[in-house]
Amino acid sequence: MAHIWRMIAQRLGFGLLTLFVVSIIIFGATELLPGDFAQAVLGQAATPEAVANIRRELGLDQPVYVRYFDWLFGVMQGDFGTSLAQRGRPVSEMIMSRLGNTFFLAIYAAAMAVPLALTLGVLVALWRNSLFDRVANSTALSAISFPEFFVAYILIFVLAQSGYFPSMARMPAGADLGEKLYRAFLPALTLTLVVTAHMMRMTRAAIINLLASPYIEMARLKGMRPSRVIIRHALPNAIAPIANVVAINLAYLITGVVVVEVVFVYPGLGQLMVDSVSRRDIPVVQAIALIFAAAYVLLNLTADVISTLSNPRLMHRT
Amino acid sequence: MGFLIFLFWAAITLGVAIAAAWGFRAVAAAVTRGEMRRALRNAPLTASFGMLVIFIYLVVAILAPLIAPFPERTVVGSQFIPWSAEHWLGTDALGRDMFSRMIYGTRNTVGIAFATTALAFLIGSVFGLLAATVGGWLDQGLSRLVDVMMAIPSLIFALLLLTIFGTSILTLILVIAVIDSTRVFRLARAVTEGVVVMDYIEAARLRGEGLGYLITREILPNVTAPLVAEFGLRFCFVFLSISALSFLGLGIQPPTADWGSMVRENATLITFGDITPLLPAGAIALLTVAVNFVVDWQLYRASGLKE
Amino acid sequence: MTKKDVLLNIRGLKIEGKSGDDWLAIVNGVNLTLHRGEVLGLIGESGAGKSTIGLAAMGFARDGCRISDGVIEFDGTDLREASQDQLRRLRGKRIAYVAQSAAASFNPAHKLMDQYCEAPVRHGVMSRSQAEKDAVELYRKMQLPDPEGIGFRFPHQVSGGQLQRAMTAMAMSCRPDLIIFDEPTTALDVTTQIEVLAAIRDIVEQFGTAAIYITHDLAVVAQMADRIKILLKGDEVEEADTETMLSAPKDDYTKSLWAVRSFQRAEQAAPRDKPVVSLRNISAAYGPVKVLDDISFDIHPRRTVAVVGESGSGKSTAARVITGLLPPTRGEVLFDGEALPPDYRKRTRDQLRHAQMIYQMADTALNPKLTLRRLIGRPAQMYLGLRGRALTERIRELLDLIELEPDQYIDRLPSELSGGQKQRIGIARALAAEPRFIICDEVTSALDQIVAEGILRLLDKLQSEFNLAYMFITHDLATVRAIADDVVVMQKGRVVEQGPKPEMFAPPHEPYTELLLSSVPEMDPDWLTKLLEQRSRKGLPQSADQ
Amino acid sequence: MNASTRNPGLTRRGLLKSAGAIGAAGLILPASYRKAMAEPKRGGTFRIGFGHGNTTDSLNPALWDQAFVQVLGNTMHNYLTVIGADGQLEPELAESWEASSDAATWTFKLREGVTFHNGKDLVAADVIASLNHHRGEDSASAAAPIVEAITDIRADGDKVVVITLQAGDADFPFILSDYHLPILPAEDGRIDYDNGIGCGGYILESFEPGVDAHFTRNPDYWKSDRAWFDRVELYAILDSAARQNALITGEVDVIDRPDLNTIHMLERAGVNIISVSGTQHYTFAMDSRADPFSNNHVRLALKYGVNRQQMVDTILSGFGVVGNDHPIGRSNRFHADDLEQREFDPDRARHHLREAGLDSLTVDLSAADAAFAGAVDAAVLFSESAAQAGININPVREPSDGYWSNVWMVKPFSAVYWGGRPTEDWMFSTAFAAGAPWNDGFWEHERFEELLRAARSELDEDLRAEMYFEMQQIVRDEGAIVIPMFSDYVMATADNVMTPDQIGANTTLDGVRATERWWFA
Repeated sequence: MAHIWRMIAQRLGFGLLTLFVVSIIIFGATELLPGDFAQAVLGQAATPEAVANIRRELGLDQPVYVRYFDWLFGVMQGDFGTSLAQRGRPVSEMIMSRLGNTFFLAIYAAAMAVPLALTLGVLVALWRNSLFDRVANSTALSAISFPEFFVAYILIFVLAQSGYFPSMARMPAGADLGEKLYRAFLPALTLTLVVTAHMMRMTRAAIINLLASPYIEMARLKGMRPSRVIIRHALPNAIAPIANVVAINLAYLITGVVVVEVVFVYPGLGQLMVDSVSRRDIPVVQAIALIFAAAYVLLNLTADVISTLSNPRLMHRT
Repeated sequence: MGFLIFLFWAAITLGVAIAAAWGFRAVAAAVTRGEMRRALRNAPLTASFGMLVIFIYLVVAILAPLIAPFPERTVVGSQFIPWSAEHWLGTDALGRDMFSRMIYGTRNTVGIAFATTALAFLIGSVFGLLAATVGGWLDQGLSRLVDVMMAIPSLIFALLLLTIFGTSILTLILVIAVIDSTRVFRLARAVTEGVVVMDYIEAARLRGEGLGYLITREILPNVTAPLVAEFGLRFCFVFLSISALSFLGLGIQPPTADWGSMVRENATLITFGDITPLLPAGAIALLTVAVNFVVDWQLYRASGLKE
Repeated sequence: MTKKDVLLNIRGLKIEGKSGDDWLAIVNGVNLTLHRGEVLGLIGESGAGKSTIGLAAMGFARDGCRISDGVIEFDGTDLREASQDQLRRLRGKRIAYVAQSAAASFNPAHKLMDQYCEAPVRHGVMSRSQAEKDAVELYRKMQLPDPEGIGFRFPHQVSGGQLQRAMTAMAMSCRPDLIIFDEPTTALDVTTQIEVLAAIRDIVEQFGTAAIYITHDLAVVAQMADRIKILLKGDEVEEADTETMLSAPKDDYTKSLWAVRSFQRAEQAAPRDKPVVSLRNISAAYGPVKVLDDISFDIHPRRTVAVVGESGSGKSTAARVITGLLPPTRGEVLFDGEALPPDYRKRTRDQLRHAQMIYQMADTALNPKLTLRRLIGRPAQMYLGLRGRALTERIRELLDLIELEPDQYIDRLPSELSGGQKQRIGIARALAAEPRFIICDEVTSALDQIVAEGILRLLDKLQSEFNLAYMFITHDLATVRAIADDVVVMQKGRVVEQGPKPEMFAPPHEPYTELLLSSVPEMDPDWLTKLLEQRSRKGLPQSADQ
Repeated sequence: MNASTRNPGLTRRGLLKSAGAIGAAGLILPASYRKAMAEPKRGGTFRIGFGHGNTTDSLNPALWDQAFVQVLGNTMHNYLTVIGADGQLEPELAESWEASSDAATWTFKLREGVTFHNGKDLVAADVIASLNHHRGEDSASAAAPIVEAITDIRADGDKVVVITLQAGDADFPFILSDYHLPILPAEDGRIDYDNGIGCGGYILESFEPGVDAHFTRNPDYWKSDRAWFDRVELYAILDSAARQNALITGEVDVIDRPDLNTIHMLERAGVNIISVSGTQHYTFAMDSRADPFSNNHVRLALKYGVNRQQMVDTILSGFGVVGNDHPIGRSNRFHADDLEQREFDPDRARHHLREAGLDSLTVDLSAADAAFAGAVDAAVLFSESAAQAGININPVREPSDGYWSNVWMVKPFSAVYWGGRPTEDWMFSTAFAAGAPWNDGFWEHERFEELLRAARSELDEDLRAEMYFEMQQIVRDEGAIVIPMFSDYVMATADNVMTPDQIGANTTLDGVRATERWWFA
């Protein structure tokens, strides 16, 4: 076990470094964007005086590095600053409810997509080259090639206009879990359709990759059923690649769903990020970028830990 | 009843597709010779179907101005004319001929997607090969850099970069290619790592071969197959990126017709049950499936894998 | 024997394999009869179809293969007619299989015990707890160390020889009527092989199980089989009981198989020149793991030094130190009396050129995407500056030297060659550099005996023609006998004994050398029995594996 | 394309029932044509879906920009004055006002008995603090330019406010109806906008920027014939398809800015379309300082090269009227009705090109959907029609993001949106007066300046009408702005939403007062 802890510690260290570099990149990129918060928020109504006054008020007239280090210093003390737009409102508070929403949707979608993808992946591997396999494969490829907003619109047309599910996934305050699940069903289903295909194909590939192994032949020669051969003998050895692709897709569910959020009017982090970028609200952009990067780092780390745990050769060293 | 009608049409479509694929294979095998002919004659129907689709797309893309009944950008009628003899697929929101735009869209979309994917593969493979072959600090540095880039959600990264550099087609290609190249880098590096441990690479190193020769002559030929397979999938992700970006207002500039943006422009119609946006989306899906059919077949041939 | 005793009856078996887009015959009409309790040896070189037949005896064809004709009757059931369900009920329960590489054939994700119990529990032969008890029993019978505990280890925690025994125990778990042994000891070191052979023979005898024993090693099969059947490219050559087959083979092919071991290189004069390569007190390590400990030996022009040892002895590491892939922690490598830079990247082109290497696995040593022209031509082009016509001429010359028809082969890819031909290309590539010294790393161990013989002869011829010095790394003492001038015996990173071959093969030996020498199977069917008796009398260790 | 006719699934919850009667007829007709409804009544939760809303929205009136926050402001706050549905200025918190003879000093008398949501009485100090929020050297307000003319504000007792201007302005009370200028309670001479206290018809319950805002009815509201709903909910639904679906599926009662491209389908889905034409116009601004736009013949060539009717038909789907290259809408008091309408005329465009000494012309036209919905398409149409006159317009799609700071008034030829202003003077001074911050043509005209100043302090309506007529003509013929179309404010409502006979045309959603003026059937 000790080497796992060592690996985790080391990866977390790299993760922190990654976050640091991400923060520099995002800060720099936001800085390079034409215009700044003052211009963006005033829009068509901007006058040089008003812009200058807003800049002075928010300290945007300070040099870049001063602002970056101010921010960094704050973050190291756990203070993500306040939003430029909502003065007096800490970024952490602004993000918290949306973070919850984002995680809720990601977990919801993952709870549908992961079992579905793994089951389908195992089934198509079991019945490889059958009609089922080909149909599933072609469907998956087609599904992958449809833009998500388009999938979303089709679902709205089919499931929302007929009155089965709401087309808007707004979350009334104090809604219970059942209602939340009901209201967020369409966005979750959209995301499920988007990520399932990828995971299914990878699961199939990972399993089929192993089918040529001598131990699979051995299992078959021991008279095991094809289903048992796949599930008991191939699957445990395919966990590492599967965990990897699942991690990538989970990261996507957390960080990449802005389009679905917009279509279903779901108040998640993606929309907040895009809005904040367009308004140059740097503290918010930075905080969300860090959350996204951290999600990515942690999920990948989790996948690697699972891979290690699933591999006796790494777990039980002689 | 509706379901039966659907089944009926699905069956007819499938039948036509199979027949076309079969016919194409026969014709293709007849006009080629040698090794290629043998390969073509024995290609599975899925692959010949894929090749047929790609062939048609290529012809359409190259001959677009000859095939399209109307110009790409000109307003030729009032808006939303229904399907008719004159305007086969009707007109769009501005009154441009939908069918002609679909045809020009082939050229633009396939061209842009191909250029982007090719560039992404160029960048990703070169660095991936270098990292895995040279190893050491270069590998560490590049891998960490890619980690950082991948930790930034790609859509948001693209959004930032496109806003900074503008949304011309060239920057669009560059930005998507750079972001996509991180994924290619990972794959190329992983595959190369499998190759560099082979004895023949050791032999080449011991012979005193330089890095350039090692990579181009010894390693590259052995990593192309998995890279090509990834190419098929990446290719369709480019369409997705473009249409997601046009959703956020940063896609390909109108009036250039491209399928990704055309889906976006007409997407609202689907919520009224109008199938117009299915046309560009279907065109993308068909190409994706076709490309992957061919890639699967090539992989199968290259690896001799018997699944 | 009466008809009733026939367990397996194969008639006119034809099997085809898919090659590209065509079906090619792998087995063309083989007949085979096996009685209860009988052990049949199937012998042949690679491509003879012996494994395919072994699997067909279970009604199984690998993906890409199909049984196209014939009858496979197992205990009255025609396996070709049987449904998948019926076949499944037979496999593992009544017909079991022991694969060549136990390390690869045990599922790395599950403990040995789980894998042992799978067949008996799934086939409803016994309960899990019974099966576990039974496993311990069989492990003990197979003389596995710690029979109570070994089942709770993962495959990677158990050594190769032990795994092979555990696999035999697993095959035995349902007490099948028939076991197919597919080269069960080929991947093992000689000293380990003895132990496994003994265990398999005992248990098969004990349970009266019928077996098909597939191998390419005549001496091994002589120990195991009651009858031997010889195959060549999917055809039967001949079949007889073991004694007869050994003493009076009828067919020419069989005779040629028997004759292989006769190659013996002419005695060389004692070295007069200074050594080309000298290892001086070399120690080396992979990270913290020390793999070479203070080894020294010389290699003279025109002479072959055989470095002998089992896996893990450090013999390949010595080669890596010489080539500069692994800089030693101590000591130095001298070339013509001058110290070579320890890292190959620091060596001059000439230094690299004069020390060439031929690898064990031609498959991984030849870039599969390059034609022979490029493979062989590159060193000539690089070191000797040959271009165009001259280069082509040189390549043709080299192909002639390795006895491949230039016109026919020059533009082929390695995948279009046989194993022996590939190894010849490896030799040609080394020769193309016009070196003075070649390291041959187990160059014949992946090859069939007749082919290996050809390679040895070729190497011998080239040595005298070009005044080459060879370092010959091998675990096979027969090869040593055939080609070496000097022998270096290595064990666990140290040189145990070294000297000229005649001295080394004559007693007295170091104990380890003795163990190695005595472990090489001999054609005598009673050799194993005698050896075991002898060893238990002397109280010698039975293998180096435990 | 006709697939939608095969879809009975679109109708839902009986929306079609009355839509047959009203929706079809009411499509383009102003609401005033609709049958008189029953008397207004209380009750219900009124939900509006907006095509705007950003997570950086705030309660600070100084930074309000789009419809979401405008409605937010008008729902929770009151203003000194308000523009009525008929376009006339009405008193709100200011009960009455009078001007000095030079129209430079204005005295406002505040209404009695108005309390803020926290129970505090409305006094002059609140008005002063609320206006001062936008004034001064360090003002960060988007409304700073419109209150720039105020030199002094002082209280005359608790209920009277006296405002002094730099120069006379006959339309000054109109300015006080601007959505940036709500009256908030003052504390030590400053307003605290973050606490969400106002004196409007509804009390703010929650506000999640870029997502939604919830209100309950203000039980102590001083207007008894307004604010009929029990609750009001505003939602930001940026995606137009999502917005339309929210209305179709009954998630909201009203949507702003339905997608005009598909409005015919929305209409079929059983929804009422409300469309009012007002002051909103879409323009293409030319930098008159820069070549080739410095030559008026070039500007005229471009003005003749745009097919206005086609733009109205395609870009606005007919929901609008053609513009005449001046910014005064038909609902304005002094609109020059007799001014000849400029038509698409390639020959005259060519003629002006020749006059400018050019054979052909190639210019880049910057556009983004941030300028206005369909701006990029409009640029494409412009380029199509201008091509017939030998003018080569290159539509350049700019990023929406940062359009106003990086493209508008930076690139020499760009698409622009103008919400319009309720008065001619306000409009002209904002966008055409020499040196005005938003004079996006960088245009100067001596005679125009003269007229602008004269008309501003002129109290004689006829004289003013004459002067504004001439100014419209000058702008039309010499101005640096192509104004091809005036766009209607278009909304879609569920059929239980009732509106007064006449609804405001000065901006969207009944002058952003829908929450106050509308009710449920």
